[in-house]
Amino acid sequence: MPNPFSLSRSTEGNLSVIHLEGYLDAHTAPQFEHAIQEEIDAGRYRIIVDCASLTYISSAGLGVFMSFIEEVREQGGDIKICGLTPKVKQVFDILGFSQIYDICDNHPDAVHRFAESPLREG
Amino acid sequence: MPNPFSLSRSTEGNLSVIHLEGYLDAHTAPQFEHAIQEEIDAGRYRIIVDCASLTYISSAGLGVFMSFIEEVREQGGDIKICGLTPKVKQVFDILGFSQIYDICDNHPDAVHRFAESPLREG
Amino acid sequence: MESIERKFTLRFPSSTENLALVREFVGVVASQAGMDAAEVGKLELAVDEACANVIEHAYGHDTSKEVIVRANFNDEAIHIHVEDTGRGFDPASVTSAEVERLVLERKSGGLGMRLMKTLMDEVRYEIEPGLKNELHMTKFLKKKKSDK
Amino acid sequence: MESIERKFTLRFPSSTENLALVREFVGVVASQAGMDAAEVGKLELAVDEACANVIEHAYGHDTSKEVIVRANFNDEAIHIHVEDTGRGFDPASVTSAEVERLVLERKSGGLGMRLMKTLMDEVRYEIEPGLKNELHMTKFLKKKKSDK
Ligand SMILES: Nc1ncnc2c1ncn2[C@@H]1O[C@H](COP(=O)(O)OP(=O)(O)O)[C@@H](O)[C@H]1O
Ligand SMILES: Nc1ncnc2c1ncn2[C@@H]1O[C@H](COP(=O)(O)OP(=O)(O)O)[C@@H](O)[C@H]1O
Repeated sequence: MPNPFSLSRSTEGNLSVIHLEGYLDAHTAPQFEHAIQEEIDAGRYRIIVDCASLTYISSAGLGVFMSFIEEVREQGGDIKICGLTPKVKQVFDILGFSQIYDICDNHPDAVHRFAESPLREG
Repeated sequence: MPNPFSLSRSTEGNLSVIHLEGYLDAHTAPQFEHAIQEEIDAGRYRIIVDCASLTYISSAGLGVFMSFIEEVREQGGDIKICGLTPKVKQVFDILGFSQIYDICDNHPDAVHRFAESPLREG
Repeated sequence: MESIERKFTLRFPSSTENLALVREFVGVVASQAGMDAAEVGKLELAVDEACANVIEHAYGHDTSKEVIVRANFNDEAIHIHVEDTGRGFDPASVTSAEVERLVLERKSGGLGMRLMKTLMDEVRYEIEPGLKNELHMTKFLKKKKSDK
Repeated sequence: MESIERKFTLRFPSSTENLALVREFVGVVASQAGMDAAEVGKLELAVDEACANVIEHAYGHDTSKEVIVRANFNDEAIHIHVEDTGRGFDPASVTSAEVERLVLERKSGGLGMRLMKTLMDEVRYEIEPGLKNELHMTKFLKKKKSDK
């Protein structure tokens, strides 16, 4: 297939960055879910999901964002989404995700947003 | 589809260059056939086919090379093939085309080969 | 001029691994039908959602089962049929919750059918549990100026 | 352990336009069967040649006809079946000429069946003209060290 899925993780200070690449569908969403779950288990609630290389998302991928956001915000953290391509952004918009999530243009913007609200409560 | 077919043509002195891109199969081979026919109709028998961007070839594509080479060589010209990727080269090799055609590593090599044998006879 | 119907069928084992193949298949057919890249993307998503539901809900991830996707088009529309012989369900009983509520309830699902209905012009189920469940979806094609 | 058979089917209108789709289809199935990129490429080529022959020779470019490609695999091999209801032919009567001779005769064809036989481990036709013509091709899979 042209765009297999891959996921990489890094930390920047107290921020966790998950970089998604390729397609996020019902087949690959469990890997993403697992990655977020590990951050939460490690007590890391300030998460940036970088979607600059994400070429496709279905509801299974959106469901991962949906199921964790409350818990993360309760703990004073957030999931900031950055780098959405127009194609992927459109799916977020259709489902009204743009109202619920903090969607940033790019990675530096997402870092800034965390800096602005160091103790954001859910 | 990931690699649609396209073809572009240029001239370099008395050489005609046909640059192939994407896939050459039974669907796209007629375009290639048409391009070579036009060169021949214009009395241009020194032809370089640059395959550096060719991702796929089937027997329909090979058949175009096969049907014109005698005529071109009879007229003192040649069809020189350059830039074959390993995948495409393999198909040439399987069918013994490498013995019949002058296959050059790259575009400059093909130009040199024509310079070496300015009046090659079939 | 009579509008010719072009018919394509893909049958595959019921596994999420094959959703990428389904999208490729739909993408090629939709491109041939004359859809632009944005429309093709939406159709791929709708059919992905339909097949993901069959794989997960109708067949409960039993990979020995088969999913059938038909994609037919003419000058007016592209028709998608997704067929399974699984559990079936009552589509009318599925109420589509607001994303806000799904978030509060920490749900990871419940968006698929809404997406399908938003993306397609027609969505209709014919359910015969264990025998044949069919989902019919239609997307009308934009008329081109160049068409007669 | 029993070797599970994975079965895929693609049906499409008889047009060379669809050969790219056939290659995508075969490519995805072959990758799932564990073939490496070079083997996948060869299988795509063999099936392309088979389908191009059906489109051109069996159906004479009548795009209202349907071509069926089945791709099944288990741990040992990948099996390809190409089915048509067209003209049919006697495969035994096709003698494969040397490329040198085809070149001298300025032929643009005559390479397809040779490629198929070179690329595949088994190639076998079952011909019933106008009813059902089937081509069966097999490629055995390389055993992986990690396999039980
Ligand atoms: N093809 C199907 N077969 C059986 N049940 C289905 C099917 N499609 C949907 N459903 C039922 O409808 C519910 C809502 O589906 P959907 O909106 O796609 O969300 P999700 O699949 O994420 O739960 C599913 O949870 C399931 O109970
Ligand atoms: N599926 C088929 N149906 C009918 N005739 C066929 C079929 N496949 C091959 N043939 C016949 O066998 C000949 C040789 O085929 P092939 O080696 O593929 O070369 P080509 O297709 O380029 O002529 C064809 O010209 C055709 O007459």
